[in-house]
Amino acid sequence: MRQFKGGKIPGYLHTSVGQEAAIVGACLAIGDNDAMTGTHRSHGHPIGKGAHLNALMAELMGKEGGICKGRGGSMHFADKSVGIMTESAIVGGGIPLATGCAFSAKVRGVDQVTLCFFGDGAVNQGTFHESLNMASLWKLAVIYLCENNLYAFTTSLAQSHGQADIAQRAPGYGMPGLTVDGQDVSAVYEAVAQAVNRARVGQGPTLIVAETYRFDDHSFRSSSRALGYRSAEEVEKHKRDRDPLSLYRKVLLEEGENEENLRAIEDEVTDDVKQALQFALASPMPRPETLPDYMFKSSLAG
Amino acid sequence: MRQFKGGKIPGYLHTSVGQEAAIVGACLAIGDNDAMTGTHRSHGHPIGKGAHLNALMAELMGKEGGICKGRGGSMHFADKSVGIMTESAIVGGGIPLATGCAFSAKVRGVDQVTLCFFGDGAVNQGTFHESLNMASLWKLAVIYLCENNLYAFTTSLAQSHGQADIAQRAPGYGMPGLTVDGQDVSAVYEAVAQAVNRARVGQGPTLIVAETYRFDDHSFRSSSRALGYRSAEEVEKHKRDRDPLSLYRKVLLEEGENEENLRAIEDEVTDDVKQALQFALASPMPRPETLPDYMFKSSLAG
Amino acid sequence: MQTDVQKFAATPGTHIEMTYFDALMQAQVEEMARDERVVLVGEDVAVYGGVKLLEQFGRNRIWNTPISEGSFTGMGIGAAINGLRPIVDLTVGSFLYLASDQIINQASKLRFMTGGQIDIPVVVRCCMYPVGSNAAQHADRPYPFFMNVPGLKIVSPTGAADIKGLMKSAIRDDDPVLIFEDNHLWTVKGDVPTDPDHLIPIGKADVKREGKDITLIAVAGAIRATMEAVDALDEEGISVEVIDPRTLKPLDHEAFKSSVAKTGRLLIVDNAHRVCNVGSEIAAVMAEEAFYLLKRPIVRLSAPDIHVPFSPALERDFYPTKERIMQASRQLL
Amino acid sequence: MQTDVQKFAATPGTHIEMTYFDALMQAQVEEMARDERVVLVGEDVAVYGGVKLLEQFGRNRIWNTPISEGSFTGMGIGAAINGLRPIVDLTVGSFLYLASDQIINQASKLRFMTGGQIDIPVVVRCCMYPVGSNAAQHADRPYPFFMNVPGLKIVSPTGAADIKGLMKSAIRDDDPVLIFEDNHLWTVKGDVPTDPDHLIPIGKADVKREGKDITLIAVAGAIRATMEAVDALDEEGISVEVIDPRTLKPLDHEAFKSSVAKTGRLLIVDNAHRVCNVGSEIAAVMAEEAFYLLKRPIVRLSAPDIHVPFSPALERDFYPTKERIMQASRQLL
Ligand SMILES: Cc1ncc(C[n+]2csc(CCOP(=O)(O)OP(=O)(O)O)c2C)c(N)n1
Ligand SMILES: Cc1ncc(C[n+]2csc(CCOP(=O)(O)OP(=O)(O)O)c2C)c(N)n1
Ligand SMILES: [Mg+2]
Ligand SMILES: [Mg+2]
Repeated sequence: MRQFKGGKIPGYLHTSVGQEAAIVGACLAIGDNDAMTGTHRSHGHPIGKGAHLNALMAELMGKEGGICKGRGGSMHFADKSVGIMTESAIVGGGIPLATGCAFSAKVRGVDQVTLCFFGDGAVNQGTFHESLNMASLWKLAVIYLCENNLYAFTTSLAQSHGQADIAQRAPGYGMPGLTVDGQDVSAVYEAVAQAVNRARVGQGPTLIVAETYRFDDHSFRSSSRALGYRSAEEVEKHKRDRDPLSLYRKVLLEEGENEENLRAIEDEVTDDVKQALQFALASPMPRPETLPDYMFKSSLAG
Repeated sequence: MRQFKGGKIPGYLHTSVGQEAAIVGACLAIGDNDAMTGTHRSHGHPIGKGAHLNALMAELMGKEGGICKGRGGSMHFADKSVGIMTESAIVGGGIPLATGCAFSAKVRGVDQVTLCFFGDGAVNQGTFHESLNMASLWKLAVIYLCENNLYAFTTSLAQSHGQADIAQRAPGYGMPGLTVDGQDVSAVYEAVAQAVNRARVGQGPTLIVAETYRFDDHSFRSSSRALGYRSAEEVEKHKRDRDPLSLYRKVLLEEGENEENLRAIEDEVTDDVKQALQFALASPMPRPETLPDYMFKSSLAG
Repeated sequence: MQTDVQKFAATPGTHIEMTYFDALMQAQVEEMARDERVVLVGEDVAVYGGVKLLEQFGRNRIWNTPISEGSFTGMGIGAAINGLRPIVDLTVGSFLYLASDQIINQASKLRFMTGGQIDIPVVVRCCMYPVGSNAAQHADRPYPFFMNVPGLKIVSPTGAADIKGLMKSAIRDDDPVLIFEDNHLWTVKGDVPTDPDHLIPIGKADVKREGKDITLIAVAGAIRATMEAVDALDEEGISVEVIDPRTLKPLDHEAFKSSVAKTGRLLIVDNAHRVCNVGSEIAAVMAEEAFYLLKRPIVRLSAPDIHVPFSPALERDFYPTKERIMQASRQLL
Repeated sequence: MQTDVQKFAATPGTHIEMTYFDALMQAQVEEMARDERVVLVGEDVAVYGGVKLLEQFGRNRIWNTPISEGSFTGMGIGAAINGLRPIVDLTVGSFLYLASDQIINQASKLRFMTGGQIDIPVVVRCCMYPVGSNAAQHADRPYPFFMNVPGLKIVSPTGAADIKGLMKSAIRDDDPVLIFEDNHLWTVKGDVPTDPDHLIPIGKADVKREGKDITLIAVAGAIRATMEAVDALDEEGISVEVIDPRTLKPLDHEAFKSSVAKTGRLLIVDNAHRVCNVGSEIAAVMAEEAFYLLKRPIVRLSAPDIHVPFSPALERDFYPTKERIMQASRQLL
């Protein structure tokens, strides 16, 4: 945040703070060879899937050492080496791509599951409908994971969905749809793990709706905070009672994990982030003459 | 048909033979001030809604006397004077337009229902999903009437729908969905009339799936007949047992209508068609210099 | 504090200074007040977008839509066919591709295809965000994309008075009009006529600066770097005539020709990607119809045929800069 | 009777006469046999489309899709990112608008936006049906629409050998390629090399007829009326050099310039609507880079800026005819 405000992070920044359990729980349930696609908000997701923090941070700053060489930026992480295929800043645009990843796995006869993240707002795009239908028809190994944080920008579910229980969209396509507590990392993990099992044995896709909440404003450039589409109390209540980090901390402590160990892990994470920040700040900007790089793989005649 | 084969009807021709009950039953349930939209196959539909046969026939032949002055042709009838707003040859493309008609009625506070025809294949387009959601959200007075003739071109429902009961798509949007025997004109009329009543009192849209069958080939230009996507027996069986015209004839006779009256009506229709044919054949072709006509309503500066 | 309604109310003088963005909003407010068939449709429009039109017009005129660009645009078109005059706000230029089927296959064609039975008075509005690290999925300038399509009118106002007058003309027009704003012009101020019937005709270019040595046609957002360059060139003694097409479809070729007749030299600056952009079309028409007036080759400046990068370092000189415009001008002499 | 598999098997000679459509099919068959990552995706492709590829390749390579152009195109793109080389068949040019978001915002951009981490070897195929009363919703020629987009390669073969060689190059290319066929060329016959590695490079134009008086660039389907006109002009003693760009993106401007250097006269015939079409781009580049070679204004012929009508009476002279091409050529002298 501080880097954004300090002008080190250009463009937009849609944080996924508050949604960590849904993200991490889901990512843990798939393997290294499995694929994932994300959205404009998928910042924690690549971390969950195992991407290198340094290169992610450098990408946020548009640096040469960025995971996408500074071409993609905040909304467009990808790390093919760990199966993060792509993220789409076009709402709903990544759903067909994820479906295609799974389609490819089926055609090639490869045991690979694709985990497709998207938001509650994306559910209303035609791509959701068209893709889920095809995935169900062909029993593709794809998990559609909807992070339902109750709002699309300023628009609530009640203002945008003819019927607000998103999981109920699934039966229309002939696939199971279920809702889980998205602030409970174990619950998300369990649900996704089961769906992954179904997918691996050829039973096709599952729609999973993780009920979660976005703690920050929509993005760190829009001024939607002032617009009053959700109350300060609502936000505070979620931060207080539904923070997935403290909830899971409590569970771990209850399960006998000791405070010291947790502290140590937290410190380690803080160190990693600090180090990533150093790396990113130290990384040079891409040289202007490299602009055309990466446009094409095959060279052109003439 | 004879005119098409004789070269008098250019382009495509997608007949709706076999689907008459679904069409007429639905059209009879709405009033003169209500609106309708159709598809590439909506030939009988304008007749059901009250359009003038002569001008329709002339349009099929691209004549100046055609209802669209020869600009639209077979797949693009419209007769605004009786509420036939438009037909779309882009599968699924008319669904948002129909939704917009109903949206306009709501905003303007006008008591007008829109009847939106489309096929089983169109259900898989994103426009279906997006439009039904908005219509349900805003309780628009629109009836989504799916003529389920079991095939989209050569593709059966089982080959294209993750789940083949189309009416089951409706609950996902929070709207009622029901299936009726599309070969029974009274059943269709009843179902649509009820939906129209719901719509008029502000209860919103309904999805109605009329189970029907296309007797002719997909179109009179494609050679799909030879492609064996459906068996000759299947077609014959439908023609024999499920012809909506003979089915309704039987009902009428059972209800005490006498054979003579029916003959008289049939003769009258035949005469009307013959007369329309005469009109169409006699109508001149549009003059080439009129080509730019109807592109714009507002004139351009400069 | 002034409410938005007060802020945008008509004022007694003949002109008032306001920003491009405020002028756009004022056009909408005035037209919505004038004609109750005008409604606004788009994502988050009831909450976001500068002026809270809701206050004045209520929920029946301002419709927050689900994220369904294809169909809410189609819905706007259907509503236009059936008696409304919707303004469909697609917010970001790059989202127009999601609605292109409805815009092209339906809106641009249906009047013709029904033999003139239906009218489609719909305005499709979007803003382009060329700079500021939006990255390629948010930075497109898709006007060239739609210029090949018959049946559409396309405007690209660059000043406060122009956007007010062109937006009003677009709303009053009985055919589909696409209006492309440039985000980096939003804060530019200008004198705007207060006359509620201040209309700028669709199809008329405007001479933004008179000059005699070179004709420079600056398309849409290119006007900013152009004016800076032209000021500097003036000091060098090079007199450049700057023409803003304002309407991209139909283009005002007569205005271009009159100027070329005077200067014999033509430079076109369009921030869109280079291939098949507005500059291509203008150059092609001039190479056919004004060939004998030209003393030099027609020069075009534009964004390269590369996607808009995220990194500020790569974005910096992506669009034609003041320096490149100056250099190209000097070489034309 | 020959099965399709036999019909399209490679033959011993070096050339074989076949139609444009058969050559296209042969390219697909050969490439699918060569590389098992090549799959075909589209509506009714397993049943319709000339050759029953199913026989040879089975259901795992030929996928009949639901009517969902936007997402099955996106699915093809996703599959390309993940190891396949799909051919997405959108059948009719006018349907490309439904898939334009996926083609533009995803396929054309993602390699760049991921810093080259992913490749997108997808071919998007469609056919254009300009004549025959298809009416405006089925008759578009949307290639100009995509030419403004960086990251796409676009080909428009007009002969049997060209379509075989370009389709094979498209399939083997590691980037997204759009291939536009012209329905009225399907039955045209030509000698096609039997070499299974017969490739035509993307980006290379072809001189279809040598000449010295006029350079005529015929875009895509315009080749038919062009060749008729050129034959007739030849009898009048006017020698026209005909160049077929074959690839629309990137255009082979060097080939155009060499010819203009010889003739000094340029006529461009493109059946697409007039504004911002391929002819605009070529004319603009020539007016900049070949200005001093030109002895006459650059003349363009194209479809008018009007939608394609249904009625045969209105359609007849809609596209540039032999007569109009002849007349324009004569006036260029
Ligand atoms: C096609 C498209 N339409 C609109 C936008 C603008 N936009 C960006 S994020 C967003 C809200 C998305 O809501 P949701 O899917 O719930 O995701 P969330 O932001 O809540 O994670 C919108 C409307 C966009 N980027 N793409
Ligand atoms: C967007 C689009 N995709 C494909 C086609 C080609 N097409 C025309 S009719 C048709 C089948 C439509 O099936 P359905 O909706 O069931 O209607 P039916 O023909 O059975 O009445 C197809 C694929 C088209 N016209 N538009
Ligand atoms: Mg959300
Ligand atoms: Mg059907």
